[in-house]
Amino acid sequence: MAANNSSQFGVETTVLGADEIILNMGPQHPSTHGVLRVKLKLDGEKVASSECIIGYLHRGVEKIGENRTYPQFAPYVDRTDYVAAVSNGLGYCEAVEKLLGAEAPPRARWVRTILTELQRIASHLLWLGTHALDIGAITPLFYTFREREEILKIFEKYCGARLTTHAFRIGGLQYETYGGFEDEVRVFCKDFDKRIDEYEELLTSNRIWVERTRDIGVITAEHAVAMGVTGPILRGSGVRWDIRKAMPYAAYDQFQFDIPIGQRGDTYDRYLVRLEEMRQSRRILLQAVESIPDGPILARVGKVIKPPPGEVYHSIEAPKGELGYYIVSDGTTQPYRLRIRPPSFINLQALDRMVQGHLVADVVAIIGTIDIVLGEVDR
Amino acid sequence: MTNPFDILAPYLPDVLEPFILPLLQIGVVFLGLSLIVAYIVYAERKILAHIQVRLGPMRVGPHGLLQPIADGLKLLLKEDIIPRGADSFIFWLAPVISVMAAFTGFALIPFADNFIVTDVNVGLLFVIGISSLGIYGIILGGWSSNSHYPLLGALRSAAQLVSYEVALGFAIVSALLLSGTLSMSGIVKAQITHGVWFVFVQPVAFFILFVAAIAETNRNPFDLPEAESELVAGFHTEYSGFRFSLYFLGEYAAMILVSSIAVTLFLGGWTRPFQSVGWLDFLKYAPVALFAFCTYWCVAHERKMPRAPEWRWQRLMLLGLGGGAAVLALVFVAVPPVVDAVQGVFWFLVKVCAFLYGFIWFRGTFPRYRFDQLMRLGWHYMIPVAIANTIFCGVGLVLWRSLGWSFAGSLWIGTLLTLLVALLLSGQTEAPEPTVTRRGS
Amino acid sequence: MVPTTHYLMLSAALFTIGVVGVLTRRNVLIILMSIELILNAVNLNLIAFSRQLSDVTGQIFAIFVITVAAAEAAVGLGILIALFRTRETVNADEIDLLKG
Amino acid sequence: MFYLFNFYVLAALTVISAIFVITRRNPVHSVIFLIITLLSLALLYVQLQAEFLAAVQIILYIGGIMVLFLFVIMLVNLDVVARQAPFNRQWHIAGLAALVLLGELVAALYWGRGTPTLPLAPPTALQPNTELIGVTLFQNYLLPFEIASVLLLVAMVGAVLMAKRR
Repeated sequence: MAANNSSQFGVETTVLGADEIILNMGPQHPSTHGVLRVKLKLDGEKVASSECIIGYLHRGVEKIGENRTYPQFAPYVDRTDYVAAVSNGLGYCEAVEKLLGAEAPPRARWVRTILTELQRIASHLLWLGTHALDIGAITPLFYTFREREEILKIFEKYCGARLTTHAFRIGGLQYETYGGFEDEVRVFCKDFDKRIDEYEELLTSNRIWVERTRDIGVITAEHAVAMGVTGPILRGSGVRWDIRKAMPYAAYDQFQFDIPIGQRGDTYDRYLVRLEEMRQSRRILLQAVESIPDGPILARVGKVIKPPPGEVYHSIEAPKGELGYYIVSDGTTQPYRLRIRPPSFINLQALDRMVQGHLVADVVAIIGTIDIVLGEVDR
Repeated sequence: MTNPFDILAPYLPDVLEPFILPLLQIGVVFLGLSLIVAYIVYAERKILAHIQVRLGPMRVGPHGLLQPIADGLKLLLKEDIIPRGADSFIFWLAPVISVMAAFTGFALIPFADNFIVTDVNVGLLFVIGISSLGIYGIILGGWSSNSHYPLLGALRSAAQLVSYEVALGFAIVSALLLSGTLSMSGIVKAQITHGVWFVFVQPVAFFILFVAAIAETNRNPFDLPEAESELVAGFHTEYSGFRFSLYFLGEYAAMILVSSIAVTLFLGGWTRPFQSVGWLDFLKYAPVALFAFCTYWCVAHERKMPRAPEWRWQRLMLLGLGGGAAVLALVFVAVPPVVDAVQGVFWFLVKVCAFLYGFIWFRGTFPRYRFDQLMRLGWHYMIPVAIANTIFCGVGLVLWRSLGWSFAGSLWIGTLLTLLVALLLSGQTEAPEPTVTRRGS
Repeated sequence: MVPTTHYLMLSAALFTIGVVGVLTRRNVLIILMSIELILNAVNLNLIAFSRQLSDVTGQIFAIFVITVAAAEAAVGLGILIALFRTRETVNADEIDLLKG
Repeated sequence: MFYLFNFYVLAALTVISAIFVITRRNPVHSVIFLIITLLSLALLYVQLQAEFLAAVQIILYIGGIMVLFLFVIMLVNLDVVARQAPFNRQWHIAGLAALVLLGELVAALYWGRGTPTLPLAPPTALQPNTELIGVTLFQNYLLPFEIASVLLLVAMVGAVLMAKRR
């Protein structure tokens, strides 16, 4: 080839034997969703193995947490999975509440559930649009962003921010909901299932889409469990595990909803699982806005948050999987140790197993189906 | 109908006549095409935008009508970058080949009866041959960039083009068998003689030609050479400015060229729909209706525009366009020979535009094939079906010529046999299965 | 009109250039291209004579020559690829061993 | 007059680019010049009333065989080739031998010019070209045609076998 052994930002190939090539995708590559670098060892056309090289977006979020007071750190967690900031906030606030032994009042829990489910839908919509774009369908992106926009408008009206919301406070909510909040959620839910049908019309039975995703990136239930993979990927492989059901938090124990699971654990199943999850989220939303209780929105946690010494691990079902916060308190206003268990980071481990034996074009689809956010992988 | 350029013939010196008339035609075709290409890009952006619930270009001129000009100027004025280590001669040559291959083909396309730059008796072979030269623009551009993405894109593209050219060739053969000539205008005339467009007796060949045409022009769902999620922009990743615009021009001109070939071979070229049906003669006023609609559209949109002074130019422009269209419509009504003169070109362009709309529609709808899937589709499905179609088309022709069966009937027997083969072939590939994910409890 | 001799001259020149290429270049690819030049010189001869004798047979033979050229190119390039894979070279004078 | 002018332009183009084919160091350049040679030859064929062959030349040679060449050039490593000497060691002798050959050919043509040439056929003699070729090919030369198809098949199988990974 024209320039072997030349390394560029985008791609780098080295001819090893006549057959084995190392292809470097990223960190500046349009479909690695940020600054992921994947080193692929190719056996001819097929991927023999892969290696993820991460850390390009490392900001030391966990270390920052140890140098900030508990409330001060809350906005930082929004910057980990920046497309699902509300879920991050929920996980952190509940973890600190658990450490304090406090519990948010019912109204706060209900509002938290509504916002988190909206966030789940928004995150899945973003995933669907970009995943379809990776596979070459440009139109779904605009459809999904149309709906995501509605959700972001609700966030903006609620807390003034669209992306990095900092929606919750330790002990409950900072703000009371605005007038017409429930109605807006209701209006959103009213035609959202029709919108999902619209996406399905474009993709689900589209022969090219099926061919591109069916049996691509298969991961079996055993492997998924062994690797600690969570979220839609685990459920796509047929494991019915959802923390909202298994260890209910916020107000999830109050609502009826189903956990969709796949059978084959391939990209197509994960696609269907996520679509169904959006429908279930809509179901939760409809129940929640009907039953939202009145009352205070903030528990009495005091002005200065100073948890007793001890440690806590609290996890929630974020859109991408299990999001856990492990906090060690030494009795001061700052955590002694703070550790985030980000779903993307753990799920990304499965990439190597998923891409083996597939073609380079499939790697793009598989990275898309894992639904990683590099802010969360690198922290 | 006569060649509109022949009007000039008596005024020219005899020696120059054989040079000047073709040159004039070439000039008209070239300029017209460049304009059409510019506005095809605009149409693509607008149509895609409307498919994707957005507006598309709206700022430059009323409804973004001047956007192509702005884009062209921008591309012309951009810095011209040649990557280090690139082979500068080939880097310069490649886009030129791309454009030349696409534009030269038009010399053999009959836009109307007698409106053809040169009517060679092997015209069809020449068009196919020359348009296949476009592949050099792609391979050489990808290779000379001295970069990996362009190289991979170029190799993919070359493999794809070579594969689908086979299917394209077989699809063309059936039109050839029906008309018994390789001359482009002869093929249209054969369709007039038979009184039926070949698409109605050879639908499978038309379909294969259509799919192969999409693949040949690297359009979605076969746009792998430019798969942005995998190969950035494919073979023209390193190109910018004027050279990039040349590629752009060549790509869209190639789209129009393959559409023109398909229209000529299967959709009756310059003939209006149902030319043999007398009472549909009023259709010859379709250009009038089109321009009248343009006038209506312009006026209606001018009404909707804000009255603020900064909108004055936009409003004036729209009104001007509407007025121009109205004048044209009036001329068509008032002077019947003019309507007759534009008939051929009008219907030809209408059909080409319908084709191009299909191209754009697909782009807004389909995901992209993977490379091996694309190759499998080409070699395992398209080419066998195309070969079967050619054979059964021949069988149909024998039935017609030797046994005296009806033309359409015998060809439809061939088509049905082809469809049978296609069905057998598709039985081998896996049909999309029902969804397996069901809600649990 | 152009005398047929002119075409023959051109053909001779082309043939010779092809022969020079085959004899002097090291790169097998260029050698194959030179062979194409030689075959084209032959074609030009055939077609020129077909024109002069107004007999289409010359053109038929040119078609056969093109067929042979296609076959030659395919096999030649196939050999070249196989060769490059085992010997990492495309130079004709480095291929001097009988065992690979 | 026009035809003569055409001929000289095309002949010059053919010869010059043919020389470039065998002298360029970079095989890709060689391919491009070979394409130019083949194109101008195709145009000469048109002038010789062989439109069908011109089209075949463009489709098969330029659109097929040359693409194959380019493909192979991109598959094999060129960096090494570009740094090596382009000509082999005996190129002086080889060039001399080829020049002798040219001399011989020209001499033969020169001495043969006196022999009575056949009258040039009327320009329409080979028309309609495609039909004539088709009829002749399938009536008088059907067996060679079929043999050629077998040859192509063999070549195809051979090429696949050669290029296949072992």
